[in-house]
Amino acid sequence: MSTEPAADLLYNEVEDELRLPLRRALLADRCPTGALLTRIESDEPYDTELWRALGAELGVTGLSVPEEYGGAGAGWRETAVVLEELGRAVAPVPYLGSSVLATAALMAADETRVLPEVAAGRRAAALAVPFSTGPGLPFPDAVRLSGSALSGTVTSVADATPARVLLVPAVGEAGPGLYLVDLAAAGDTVTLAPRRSLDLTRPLADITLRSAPAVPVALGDEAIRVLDVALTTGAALLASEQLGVAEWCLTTTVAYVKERHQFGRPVGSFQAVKHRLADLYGLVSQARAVARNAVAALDAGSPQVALKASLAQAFVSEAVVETAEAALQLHGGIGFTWEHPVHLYLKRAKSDALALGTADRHRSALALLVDLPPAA
Amino acid sequence: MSTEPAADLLYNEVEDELRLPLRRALLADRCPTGALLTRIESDEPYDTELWRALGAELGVTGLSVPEEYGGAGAGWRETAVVLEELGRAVAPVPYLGSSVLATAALMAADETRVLPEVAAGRRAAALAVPFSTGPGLPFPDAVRLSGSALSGTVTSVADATPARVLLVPAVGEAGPGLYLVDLAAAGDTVTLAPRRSLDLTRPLADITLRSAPAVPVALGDEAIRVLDVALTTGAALLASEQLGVAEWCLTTTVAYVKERHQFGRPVGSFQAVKHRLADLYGLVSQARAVARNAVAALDAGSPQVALKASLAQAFVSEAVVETAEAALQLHGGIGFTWEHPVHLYLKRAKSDALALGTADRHRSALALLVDLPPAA
Amino acid sequence: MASAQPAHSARTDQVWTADRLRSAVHTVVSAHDPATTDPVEFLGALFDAGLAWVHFPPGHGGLNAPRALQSVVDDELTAAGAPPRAPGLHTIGLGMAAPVLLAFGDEAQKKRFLRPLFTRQEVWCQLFSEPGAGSDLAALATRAEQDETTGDWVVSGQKVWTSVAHEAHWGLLVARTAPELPKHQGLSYFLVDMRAPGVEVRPLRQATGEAEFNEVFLTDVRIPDTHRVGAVGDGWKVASGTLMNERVAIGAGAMPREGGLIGGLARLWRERPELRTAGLHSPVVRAWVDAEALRLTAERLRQQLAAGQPGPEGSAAKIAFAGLNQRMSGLALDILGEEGLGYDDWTFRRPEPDDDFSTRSFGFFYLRTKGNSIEGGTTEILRNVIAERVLGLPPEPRTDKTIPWKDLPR
Amino acid sequence: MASAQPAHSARTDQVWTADRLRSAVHTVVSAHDPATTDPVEFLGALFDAGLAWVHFPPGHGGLNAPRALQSVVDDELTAAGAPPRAPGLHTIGLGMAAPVLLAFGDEAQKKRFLRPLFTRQEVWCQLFSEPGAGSDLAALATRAEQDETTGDWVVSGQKVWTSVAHEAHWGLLVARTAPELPKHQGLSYFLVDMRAPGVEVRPLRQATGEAEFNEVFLTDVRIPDTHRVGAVGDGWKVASGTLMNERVAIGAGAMPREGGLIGGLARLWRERPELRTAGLHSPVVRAWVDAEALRLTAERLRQQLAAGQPGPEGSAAKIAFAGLNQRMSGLALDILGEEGLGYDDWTFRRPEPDDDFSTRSFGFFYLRTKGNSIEGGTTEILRNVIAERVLGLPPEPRTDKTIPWKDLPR
Repeated sequence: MSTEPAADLLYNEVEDELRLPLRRALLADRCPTGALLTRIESDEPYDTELWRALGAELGVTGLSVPEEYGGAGAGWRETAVVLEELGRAVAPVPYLGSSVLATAALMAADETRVLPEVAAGRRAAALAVPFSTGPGLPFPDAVRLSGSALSGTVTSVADATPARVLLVPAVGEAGPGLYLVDLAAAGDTVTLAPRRSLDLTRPLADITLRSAPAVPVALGDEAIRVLDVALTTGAALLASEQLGVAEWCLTTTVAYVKERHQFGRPVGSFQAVKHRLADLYGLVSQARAVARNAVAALDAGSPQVALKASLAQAFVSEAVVETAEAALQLHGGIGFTWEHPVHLYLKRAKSDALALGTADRHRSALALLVDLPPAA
Repeated sequence: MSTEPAADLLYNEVEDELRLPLRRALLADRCPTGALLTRIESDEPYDTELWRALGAELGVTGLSVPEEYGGAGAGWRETAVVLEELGRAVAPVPYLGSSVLATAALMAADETRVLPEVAAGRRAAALAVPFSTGPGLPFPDAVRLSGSALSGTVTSVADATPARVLLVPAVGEAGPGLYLVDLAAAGDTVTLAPRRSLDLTRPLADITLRSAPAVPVALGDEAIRVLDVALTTGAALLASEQLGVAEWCLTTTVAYVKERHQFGRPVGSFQAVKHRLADLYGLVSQARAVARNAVAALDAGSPQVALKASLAQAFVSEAVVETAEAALQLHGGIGFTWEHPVHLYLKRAKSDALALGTADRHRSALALLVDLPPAA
Repeated sequence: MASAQPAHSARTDQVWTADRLRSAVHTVVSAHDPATTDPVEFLGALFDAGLAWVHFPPGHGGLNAPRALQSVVDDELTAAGAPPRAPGLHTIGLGMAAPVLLAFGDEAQKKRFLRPLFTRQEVWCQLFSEPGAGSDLAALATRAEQDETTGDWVVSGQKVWTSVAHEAHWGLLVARTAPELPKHQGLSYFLVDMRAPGVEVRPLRQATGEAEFNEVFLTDVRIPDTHRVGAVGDGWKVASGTLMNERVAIGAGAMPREGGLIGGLARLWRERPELRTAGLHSPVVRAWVDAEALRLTAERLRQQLAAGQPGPEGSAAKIAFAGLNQRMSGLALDILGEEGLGYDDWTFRRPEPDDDFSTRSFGFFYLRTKGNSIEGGTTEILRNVIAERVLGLPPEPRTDKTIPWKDLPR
Repeated sequence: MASAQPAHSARTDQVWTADRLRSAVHTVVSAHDPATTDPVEFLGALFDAGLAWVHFPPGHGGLNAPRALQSVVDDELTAAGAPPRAPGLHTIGLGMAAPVLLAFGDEAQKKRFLRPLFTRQEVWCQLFSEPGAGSDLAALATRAEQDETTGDWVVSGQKVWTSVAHEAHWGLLVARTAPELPKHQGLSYFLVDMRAPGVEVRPLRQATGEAEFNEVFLTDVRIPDTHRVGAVGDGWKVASGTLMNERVAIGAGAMPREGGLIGGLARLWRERPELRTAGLHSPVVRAWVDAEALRLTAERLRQQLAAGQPGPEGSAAKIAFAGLNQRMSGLALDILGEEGLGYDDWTFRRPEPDDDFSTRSFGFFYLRTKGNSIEGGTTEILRNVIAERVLGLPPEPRTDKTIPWKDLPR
């Protein structure tokens, strides 16, 4: 069990500079929680205006993509900062689906035909796997290739509704492959059925393909590798979104218990409340270290990416759910109402914990990577 | 998963009447903790005077044994009350080894030759298995039968030092058997080597037999059954001893935090301390219900004894360790010293959690009994 | 279950024995066949025979008999085919309004309210909690001012977490009549007509999407002084009596093994082997162990109550149940994985009384059980209660009990 | 690591750069070959060259150079083959006495104490905690009364949890000089000769069987007024400065993966496959995950310190480390089963400084780690610290800060 030289776990100046305009100009102004509560039950749950701004105004939809392919030529560290801020706002934009999962797949496959459009945020892309799919599972066979057309149904795909391009894992006679489906060209051979999702700020949909025209992006073992890279990248980066969720929960709860009075005292002066928040503070600082560690490994192309991504998911998923659950409890009655946004964060926290592999599955994966085998 | 009619989980009048003289006259007077600290490092860690009194004065060493065999003709419910009180005092007497484990084996085997002496407490008996052995394991083969003599070493036997009679599981050419070894007759064919044990109030010893003369008590499948009955009975009743340990920890800690002042207030007025003790109170009340449930099943000869014994060990072992650990913490510095008895209770709590099967092993056994199988 | 000792009524020499009560039940049942009689009429007959609450006074649904004999009546009624006394909509009426009226109401109030309450003709709700007064109920701000000319009370304020307010005829209301006194001393207790002008009931939507509870807005609602219960300023004393009755009502019935959420979790594990993982097995078995331990604890509590030795374990059991329910529903979502990402119904609606709770998704339970550690006393408050009332630990230093309510920091 | 900015000494115009310091080290090392020079002589030469603590004043082991440049000296010394600065017996001297003397000592005290402290000729211990003053250190009762004729202080009381007291020449003592003042105001700080009449050191046996610490009984111990540090009544201010230095010392070094108890637990799991069970796998992996998360948190804290942005995560990490160590050692016993019932050594003895901790049993660690959540600030106190100083949550109402110490309830 060798330790790599310690990665830089801090935020660098570029990352700090990225964070402020995002938090101030975009999320606080354009995505207040009142509007969010209205939006999620409307016909258009995604915030297309915010998504446009992330691409056109701030240029953060393709941070990890080289400049020659229309990206910012930055890296995953910067992407992670955006995810922290989007998590902090439970912003309903397809960033994780398009700028992380689909982009990671396109880059791993050197698929540059649609990459510039995706990187610029002009066309959102989605990786057509159930959102619960983590790395290390058998290659999905829900979609079959016949000729150059795909048929089958993929359930519970995240960020599929706003997507114009799908990346679909499918199995044909020649084995597994990853295929590009242009929805403009596919017409009614592809249909999307929204699902009611626990996380109201990240809609899911079932995608059905009926002889949908598709072009191959990666085939055979390469398709397996590309899908694994995309899911591992997603798992590593999801931890940063989760961190943002936890930070909102902690910060908001601390502020609330300072204001809320019962028994003639701020609720936050009661030792039981203070101690619980102190423990959550510890949990969130640990989650931050673990999330930064995973992102640094991605960015550096470390051979320990899988280990560190699983470590991050194993730790952060439970830490964030615990934080969100405590946030609701410490808000008391108001936290249990629909009008207070804390339930949106709880739902995001729990859904994120199921996304891209549960903590349980990541622990199992990690155990093998660090030579702690199960009982025979 | 049928539920039996609810057993009587309360203490009846006979049990209440048994408890008071035990607690007052014997344990408080004869077994104060100062004396205990001296005794455990002396040459005679067992309190032979107390043991004699339990037998001759109070007649509680054979509560579960029918009167015709020299017992009190009461039952396991009453035995459990004695165990609670002995646990509350971490009294160094071989009650669990002799009056529970060995007595259960003798009764299950209808072995009445030594039973009256054992029931009266005149001769202590020990079941020669490692104290960690729980029900459901393969029959022990550490000792081999050759002719009518036993050879082999059994490690970590509890309450062996004061025993005059051993019940030894052994394997011969004809298969498993349970054998009686009279130590007076065995002479130097049996040697006992004390082990340093974590629980200072319950010494362990390794028993080595070198062609020790033995008489069979049960053979073949009957030996397997008898051993299983003894270990299941032990596991069910151990929960009552553990309950006594937890009750001492809770009561003593509550009293301490009422007296101990820091910051001009009783430590017990701080909410963090109060809430932790409130949770421990809940845990101890649950432990009591579960322990009584196991004892009631034993007493009634319920077919669910194995289930209820494993339930008790799965729950109580962890609850009691948690209570003892919290007791040490809530005593602060003084709790970490040798002079304060709380460490004796922590050591008993943790050792009892390992004894007669860990909570983990009992959960596995229970899972099969209640049809919650592991993943394939 | 029946007491062997004779009981004397306060009014006469009459001695109520189990046998005499059985015969009284028999008389009612003979005259009003429960199978064919209109429920209101049947319940009215029971009330008039003094069998509603045998320990209540004659004329008010009782016979001044020992309370313990009520179970004889109930068993006999069940045997005779009377419908079970499931309170449903009438939980507050039967569990809180009736005992309060018995203990604190005047003759006229008992006469007016007890019979229609028992016959289920009038539904009751409870107007206690407020946005600013949750755990600290005594800090409530709803104001009642007396109109000196009519003697009426004019009430304004907002109440929350009110079950069945939209169906209720009457509300049990605590309001502040003297803001210049310390908070516990300035409260009074009223019966408010929920159909009176100025009472507005709005559904209160929860994290689950639906609205089990209501907000009630009171704007210059007039309450006649005859609907005040207890003396002016005695509101806290009356309300505390009511809350105690609420606590006693918790956890009274025996539960079968695998009752409650553990049943659903165990079924999920048994019926969906493809979802099982090695790592989730131990948490499932632990949940089973903890659920069974709690079930046995509740059973032991029930046995103590039956033996006349009520134990204080109830609050501890409620804390543990809340935590366990939250843990089990979260674990079920972990087991479900992809299916756990979905939800069954976000519709903003009031649940129907006969909604089949068992058909809801684990996602619903995951959210709904978050309320278990808030409603009916938060886990934090119950821990205080156990620490102080059961373990005798000292209270924290407090100042809010002595300074005028209007001067409290908030 | 070296700062590029020039630093000016307070006394002269001299500018200390990394290069000049390296050359100063080189001068010492050339004159005193670390391989052959007696350590006391070598350390004395370092002290006299101002390289003990470069930010201390000239003549007292320093050069008035920027503190950040100390690492240049240390790196250079390591490169030159000087032994590492492992404090061992001198932890209190180097970590607490030196900074206190620098900040609060007078010239004579610095002159007398700093050099033998640095050369390891004199061992120091800390006499703060008392049986009645653990978490509430400011409540301590050890009394110091001034002899009006000589000016000496006469000290009586009992101190506990004192490491190396039996080896120490000097003790850092806080004692009460004014019982009639509120507790923080009536304390003074002294340097006590541990070999003086009236000082009795007894080993304090722990739950593990051995005695890492001592009790120190002080009976009419005379301390000259010249050994008072800071003004009379400033004891709390001086002690707080010392405690802060103790906190900074925690968690400074980088740890390799599987450093600490997790290494032993992981080895146990790997090397003893016959002990593995399905149910214990997940707890072992969780422990690995939590240990790695804590290691990364400590590493991130170290990076923040190095970048000049010290973070407040240290207290939270200490809480988590204590809990994790307790959990891991208990888990190891569960894995060991029968072997976990045993223990390695109950002998009442003082551990030797070179005892190999790693050979101790998991039973020893199970007991020893119980102290982790008590020593160096209990977990409860550290949670208060995080809540109030990091999260800015309001303190609890307190009265003990304002009333005279002698009137405090105890």
